[in-house]
Amino acid sequence: MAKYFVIIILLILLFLIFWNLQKNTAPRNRLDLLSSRYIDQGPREVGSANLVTAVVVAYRGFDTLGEVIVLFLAATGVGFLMQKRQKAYPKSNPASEILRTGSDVLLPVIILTGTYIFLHGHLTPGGGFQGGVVIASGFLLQFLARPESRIKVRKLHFIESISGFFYVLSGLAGLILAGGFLDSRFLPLGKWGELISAGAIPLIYSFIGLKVGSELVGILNNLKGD
Amino acid sequence: MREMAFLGFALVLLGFWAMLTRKNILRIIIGFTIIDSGIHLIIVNLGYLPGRTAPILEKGMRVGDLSKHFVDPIPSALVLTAIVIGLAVTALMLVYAVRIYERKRTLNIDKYRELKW
Amino acid sequence: MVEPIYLFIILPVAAFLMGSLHQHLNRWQVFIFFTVLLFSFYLPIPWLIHLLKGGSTAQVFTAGFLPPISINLQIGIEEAFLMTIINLLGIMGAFYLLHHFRGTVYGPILYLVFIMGLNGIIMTRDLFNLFVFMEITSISLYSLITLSGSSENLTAGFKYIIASGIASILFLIGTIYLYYLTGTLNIDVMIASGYKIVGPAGSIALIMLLSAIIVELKQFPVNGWALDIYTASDPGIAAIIAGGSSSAMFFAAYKLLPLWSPSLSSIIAGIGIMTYVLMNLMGLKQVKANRLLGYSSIAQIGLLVGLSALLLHSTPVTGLTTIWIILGGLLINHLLAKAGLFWISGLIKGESLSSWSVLRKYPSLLFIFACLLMALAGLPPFPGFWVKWNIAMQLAQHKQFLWLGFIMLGTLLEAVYFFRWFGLIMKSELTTGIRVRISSLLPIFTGTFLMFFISLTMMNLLSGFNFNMLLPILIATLIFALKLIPGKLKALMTIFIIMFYFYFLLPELSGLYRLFAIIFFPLSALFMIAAMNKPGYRNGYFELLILIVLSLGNLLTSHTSLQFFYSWEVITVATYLIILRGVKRFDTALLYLVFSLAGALMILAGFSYSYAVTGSTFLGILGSSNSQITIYILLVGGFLIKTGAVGVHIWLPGAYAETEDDFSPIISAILSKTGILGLLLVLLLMGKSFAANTELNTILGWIGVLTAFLGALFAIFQEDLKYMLAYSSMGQVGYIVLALALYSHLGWTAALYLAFNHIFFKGILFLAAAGIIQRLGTRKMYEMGGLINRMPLSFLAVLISIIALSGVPPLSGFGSKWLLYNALLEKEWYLQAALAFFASTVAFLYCFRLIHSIFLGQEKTRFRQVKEASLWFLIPQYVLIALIMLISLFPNIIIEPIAQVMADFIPATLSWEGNTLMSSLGYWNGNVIMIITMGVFMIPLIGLLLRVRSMQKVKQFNIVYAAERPDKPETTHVAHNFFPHYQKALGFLVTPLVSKFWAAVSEWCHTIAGVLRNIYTGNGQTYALHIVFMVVLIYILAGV
Amino acid sequence: MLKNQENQPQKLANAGLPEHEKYLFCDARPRIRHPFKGFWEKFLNWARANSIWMLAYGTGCGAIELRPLMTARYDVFRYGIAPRPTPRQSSVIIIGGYCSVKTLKRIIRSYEQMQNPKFVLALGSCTINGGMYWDSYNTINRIDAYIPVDIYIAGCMPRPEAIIAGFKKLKQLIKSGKAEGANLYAENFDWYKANQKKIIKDWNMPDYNW
Amino acid sequence: MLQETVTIIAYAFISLLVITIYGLTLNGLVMKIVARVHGRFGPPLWQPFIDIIKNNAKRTMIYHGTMFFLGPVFRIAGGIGTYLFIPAIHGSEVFANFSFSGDLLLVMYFFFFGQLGMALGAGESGHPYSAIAVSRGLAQMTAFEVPFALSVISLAIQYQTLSITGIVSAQQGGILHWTVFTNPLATVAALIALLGMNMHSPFDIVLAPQEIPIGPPTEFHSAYLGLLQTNRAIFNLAKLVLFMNLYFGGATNILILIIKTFSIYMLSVIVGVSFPRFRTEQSIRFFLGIPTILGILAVIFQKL
Repeated sequence: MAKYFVIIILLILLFLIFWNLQKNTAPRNRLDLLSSRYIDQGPREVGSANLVTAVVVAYRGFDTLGEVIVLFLAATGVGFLMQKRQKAYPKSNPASEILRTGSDVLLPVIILTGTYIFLHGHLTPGGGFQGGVVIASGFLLQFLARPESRIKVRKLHFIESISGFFYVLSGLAGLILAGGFLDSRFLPLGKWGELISAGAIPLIYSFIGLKVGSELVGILNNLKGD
Repeated sequence: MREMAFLGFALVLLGFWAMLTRKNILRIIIGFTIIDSGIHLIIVNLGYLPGRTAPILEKGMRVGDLSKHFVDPIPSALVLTAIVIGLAVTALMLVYAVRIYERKRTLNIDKYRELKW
Repeated sequence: MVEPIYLFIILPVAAFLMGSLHQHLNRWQVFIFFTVLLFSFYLPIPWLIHLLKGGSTAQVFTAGFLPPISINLQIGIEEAFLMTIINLLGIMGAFYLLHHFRGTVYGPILYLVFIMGLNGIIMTRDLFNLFVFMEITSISLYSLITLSGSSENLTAGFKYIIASGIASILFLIGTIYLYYLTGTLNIDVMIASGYKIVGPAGSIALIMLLSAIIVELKQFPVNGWALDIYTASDPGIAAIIAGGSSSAMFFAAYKLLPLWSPSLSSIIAGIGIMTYVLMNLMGLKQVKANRLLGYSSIAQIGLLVGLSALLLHSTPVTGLTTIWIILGGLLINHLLAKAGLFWISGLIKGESLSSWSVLRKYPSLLFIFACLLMALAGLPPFPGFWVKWNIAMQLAQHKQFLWLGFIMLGTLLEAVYFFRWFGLIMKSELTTGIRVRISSLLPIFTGTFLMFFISLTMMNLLSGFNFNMLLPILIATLIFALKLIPGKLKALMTIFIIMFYFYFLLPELSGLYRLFAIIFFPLSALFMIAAMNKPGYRNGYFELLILIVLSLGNLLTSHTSLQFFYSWEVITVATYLIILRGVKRFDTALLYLVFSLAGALMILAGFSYSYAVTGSTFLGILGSSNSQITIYILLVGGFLIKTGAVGVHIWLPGAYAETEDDFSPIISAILSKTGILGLLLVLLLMGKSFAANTELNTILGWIGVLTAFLGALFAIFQEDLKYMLAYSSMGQVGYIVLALALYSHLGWTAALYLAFNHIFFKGILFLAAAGIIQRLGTRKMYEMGGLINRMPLSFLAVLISIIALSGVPPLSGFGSKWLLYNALLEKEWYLQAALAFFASTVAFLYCFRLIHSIFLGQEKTRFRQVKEASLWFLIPQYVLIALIMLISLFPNIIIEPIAQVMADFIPATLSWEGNTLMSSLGYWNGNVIMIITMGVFMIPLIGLLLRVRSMQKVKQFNIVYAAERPDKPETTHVAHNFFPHYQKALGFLVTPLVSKFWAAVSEWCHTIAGVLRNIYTGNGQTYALHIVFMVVLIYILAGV
Repeated sequence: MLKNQENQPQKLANAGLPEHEKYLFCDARPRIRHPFKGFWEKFLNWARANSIWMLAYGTGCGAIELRPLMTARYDVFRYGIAPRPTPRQSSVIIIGGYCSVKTLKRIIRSYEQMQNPKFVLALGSCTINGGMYWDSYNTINRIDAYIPVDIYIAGCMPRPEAIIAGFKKLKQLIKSGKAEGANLYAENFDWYKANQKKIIKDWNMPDYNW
Repeated sequence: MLQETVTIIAYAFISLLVITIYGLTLNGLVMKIVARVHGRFGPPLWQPFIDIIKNNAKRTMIYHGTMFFLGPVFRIAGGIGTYLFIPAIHGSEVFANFSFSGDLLLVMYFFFFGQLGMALGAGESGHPYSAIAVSRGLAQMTAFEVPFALSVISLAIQYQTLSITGIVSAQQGGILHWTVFTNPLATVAALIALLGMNMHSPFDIVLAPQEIPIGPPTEFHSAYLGLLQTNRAIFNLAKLVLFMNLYFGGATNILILIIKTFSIYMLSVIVGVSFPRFRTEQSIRFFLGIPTILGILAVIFQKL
């Protein structure tokens, strides 16, 4: 009981700290210089309609590289950890007919949606990560519906590493052809609002989407445990 | 909307409560994800300015005056990264849970104390 | 020069490709792995060279925009340096782990990404990007930790994830609020707009950020998980965590230093240094090797953090280069040494400290191990030493004496558990359990070699290259390399080398130093003749002797306090090792080392204080007028420990007695004089107006005379021959201290005369003891007896030396007593004189006991066949006897030069009339006394000799025994508990209060450590709670 | 009067001692020490007579008479007679009355440890013929079969006056050079030893106690 | 030079001879006095001489070894040496002895010379009592040297010299110049120490004939004992002469010397006949108690 008491006290204190933190931040009425600049210059410089994407892929592209690597690490780590498993779980019961049929029907739609999301990352909300996750969710559905189904792991890995490779390569292209590493402007910016615009952003987001999708599928596959 | 931050903090504290008091590591992992959600909420909230819209240009918007209409895009960008990282960590935690359960046949964190002092 | 950005291209690409193509790559995989690592190692080197040549710090921009719009990287001299060593560590670690990586592709991938993450942490200048890279390293570690797949691995890793997860949460909160306040994520811009980080919000944001970094730096108390990680993970991984990850995280903290407000800065300093002290304290209780290394790692990082906060923030930075050498040196020292130790631990099968005793079978590994320990303990000739020195100097200069004290305490504690461990390894049962692989050995050796190299560089940078300082180590190493030379030849070589060095050294020295050179060189060479006696190779013994003696020479030639301190520490370490070689149990050697190091730290503190006051390390000036008392106390205290003054003497008997028999004369006769040299130098260099008049001299004098008295009193109750001699040494050195404290011409003459005399007779006594023990195989005096018939030459030697010791005329001992009492009375130290006189009469008791128990009385049956001691023991003894006789007959040949030397410093009060020595009070003609004594001795002797024809030589049992016959020699020989009445009357004075006190100190340290480490319950939730607690605590401390 | 001992073996066998203890004891034979001739010997004998140190060893009941001898009433110190605690320094041993076998052993040892010239004063009837204990299994009836006695003082017990008279007689003997018991003992050593060993069964000491 | 040396040596012999005869007579006298206290006549005055002759007249001797043989030699060398380093009669050339070669410190340390040698000889005899007695003797010695040393230090402060001749000359010119009057505390402390040095009851723990038959000399006899007895006379007197010089104004002729030394000795004798024996630890405690405090007071008073 004493332990709970201590925890409660500490959490109350922590909350007071948070309270203090939030209470003492003055509300913002206008954007700071940096974000204003992103908003004001972003469309022109990067050509992306979605300014968040502009920040994510272009201005803070290096972060995104890290992000991709983190996901890659998670996938590798899961593989690494699951590789050493001692034994598999007993097989679960087969899923219901409804689920199986439903997933069969939905899977293409989901993949299509995912692809749409990462292809239109520079125009609409969404992007490579979101798209990749949507794709992976389709496979999750498939795993639930058909626990016994096998994924072609080597192909998955191939997609993953090739897309990762090309992502970095496009970053290198930015370094060589444009202003710096991960500069998306080595392709023409085009007219904003169109699908083929915003330099290499759609391309990069596609690679990311593929990579994220395949990685998450890999993780799910590993967690499924066979 | 600023009060949303307190919701975020409340989530953080809720997550902490789960993390500090629940013995089942799956619940601890859930606590962790709750904290993560809270943090994401806080981050996004800090980028929000009242009466403004998401920083996505639509046809008809005047370039040059956008900074008065849009919320801050940077927190949104950051939160994306944070979510991905949180996801990665959660995935690993879950794998750990699986492996630990295999080894120890228990999910009680109190039983994982072969290393101490 | 390759753009650093390529690191972030090549490494991920390699990782991505290896992930899917490994089936196609096969053997190329390893090749790619190492090529990429080599590339990462190569990349910063040209930068480092460029920057060292004065090139300017380079920025790397990404995304084609300038910062703060985009993320930028920076490679300055710090980054290039750290990347070089971390990537080098990466290669070595990879090489070490190669074995583990066989059969898995995930391992190398994770490893590559981990190394990339470290480089990212170092180079990035964006706060959020820093977070991303921190997560990259953490996540890759989460997986790498489970390399060996044990359940401990997993639970430890889970705790790590919890702690690190909370840390990232705190980091995110801090980051986002800082962004909110400053409108930027670029660290440089953020620092520049630091004025915006105000109010409670700013402070709390900083606190959050700081807390996250403290967790990642594994500082107390939020480091329970880290200990588990070090314990559980594969040593190869632990090595890169301790070396790489911690260093990179430290650099991250270093980058953010300018952000903190002064109050936060002092909190960081406090946390860092407390971590250093407390971790080292808790290390005392540790019995698992890897966990101990973990404690030490955390402690070292704590020191780094604390020092960086102290030196770079809270006080204005003055000499950046020196601070750089401190931080860089500490970092690299820690990195290489700790990685090396973890790597070695991977070779050992057991996990307890004592299971490392298997290293004894691999001398080269043992050697490396010792080197690494010494490096961590800050002993020469490793980088740690130079760092320790400069820490002291810098902190003193910044007037951070409290912190300096804490750091010294931590250093001492660290040395305690490290060298206790080393002793355990050397002395515990030999275990079998080691797996030696070339791939594992290579990084270990490379690392150690590198450390030597770096130490050399640091020496060059800090004190200028001094060949003399290196010479002892070089020669010792050279001899060590000649492994197969027989011991006797080595002894001969040693003597030659020492005399050769003396020959070259002597012209450089003058006056006082020349006298000490005579003590240190020819006399120790003389004692070394005894070493010819032992068979076998005796690896290590002669090398260490050379190291000691040659360093003694360097002590005399040093011009700066750094040189002095360097040689001092070399002597301490070498003596420790040589003692450890000889003793049966390691605690005696440990006690020696701990006290010596404590003394050395006091000396260091004294020197640093002097440096703080005068700004110079030149030995000629020790402090200016307003600081002398502190310096005097520190230095004198330090040197007193070396002399074994009462209160800090408990190391002495064991060290003198338990060590090898032919080393005992050297340590007790020669090495005890180093403390005397130190005291003399302090008194000389403190400035006459102060040192001659300070009341502290009186205290010093009392300490000296009490040491003399209690040493003698302890000696009389010893049953063990060598312990008795050891305590006797303690007492005799006490007289010397007393004489030095007089600060008068007569006193100092007496001191040096006493010193010489002490060397002569104590040398004889220990050598004779060595000879006896060699023949008898026991050290208990009551087991001996009646040896006069078996060992007449040894008897004669002991007889003459105890006469010289006790000060009975006509031998040289009386001269020393005469000089001492005259000096004492001249100075009006009357009560001290009386106590000294009492002490000198007490000395009779043990003198008689010594000679009676061993040589007189009843001969024991089992020792009837023993032979005279070995000739190699007798030769030096008789040379010394000749010297005693010479100075007894002609005291002037030694007193005159001493008095002349001393007259350079203090006006002489001693004069001669012919052979008569005159002081202001009395007079003494040693020559005539000798002749008269001989005369009055010869007359009755001749008378008695006339009767010799009527005499019957009888045997040992032909004694009157109350009309009975004795039963056994053992029961007839009165030797055990020889002074029971003295025990009854004055025994209360020898209650081992001091030992009890120090034992209690040790006990308390262990108890506190035991209680403190209870916070590491092993439960991940508790560790999480610690973090929350720390956040709250920092919040309260920071006073927002 | 005194015979030469040339044909006797120089070393004693010490047969009573176990082998491993033999080295602990001197095995030399006692030798005859010839007195000086003429005035010098007379002078020395005068000194010996006037400084008689008796071994303070009460071998029997007669020792009771020695206390009054030394105290104020009889005060033998007057005659240069003084007690001495160690046989090495004493010149006379007083056999104080009846002598048991056990005591005889100690007497022999003490006697042998005294330095030449040494004298024996036998006190009381028991030392002459066993006295009232003549038929005891354990009493020596005739002491001079074991050590050479200089003076017998008869009586049971002899009074201190008798003892003083005995001392006076001893002095006369010494002065006249007739008290050569030590040489007698050395001369007839084998005979004495044989007698001693005959009666002392547990002979566990060297043949001559130096 | 040669003539001077010969003269000095001849003078030393004369001085020694006189002092030996006086010493032995003094011993006889003391025996006589003790006997009188007991109500006896006691031995004749010359008894010590006869004893020495008799001991030397013993025809046989044994020896245990070299040190046993040398022990008495050391002892008497110590006694003679001690005496010869003390100027016996102030102003007399014959009795100045070899006092030019050293000061009071020399004498104090030369005390130990004979004791050490004797202890060694006794040790080699292998007799347990000898060893026990030596252990007692050394232990007691350390104790009584403390008040004596303090007293000497007090004198050194008082007279600012350690030369015995100097101390004696400073006391000339009237009875009130004697140390005993100018520095009574030091004198008392030293005289109590003297009781210990002389080893009369209650401090005769070394010889203790009833416990450990006469201690160190248990095995010594014949000529050895002769030497020891001679030494006893000389050494005893050396101490007395030293005390006379230090505390009682010294002597200007042989008669004063005899009177003063006799009187000082009487102190020991009277105390000796009046008290039973201490145990060793009692003796040690005694000397480290009141006498030491007196000595310290003497030093402090002189320093003030």
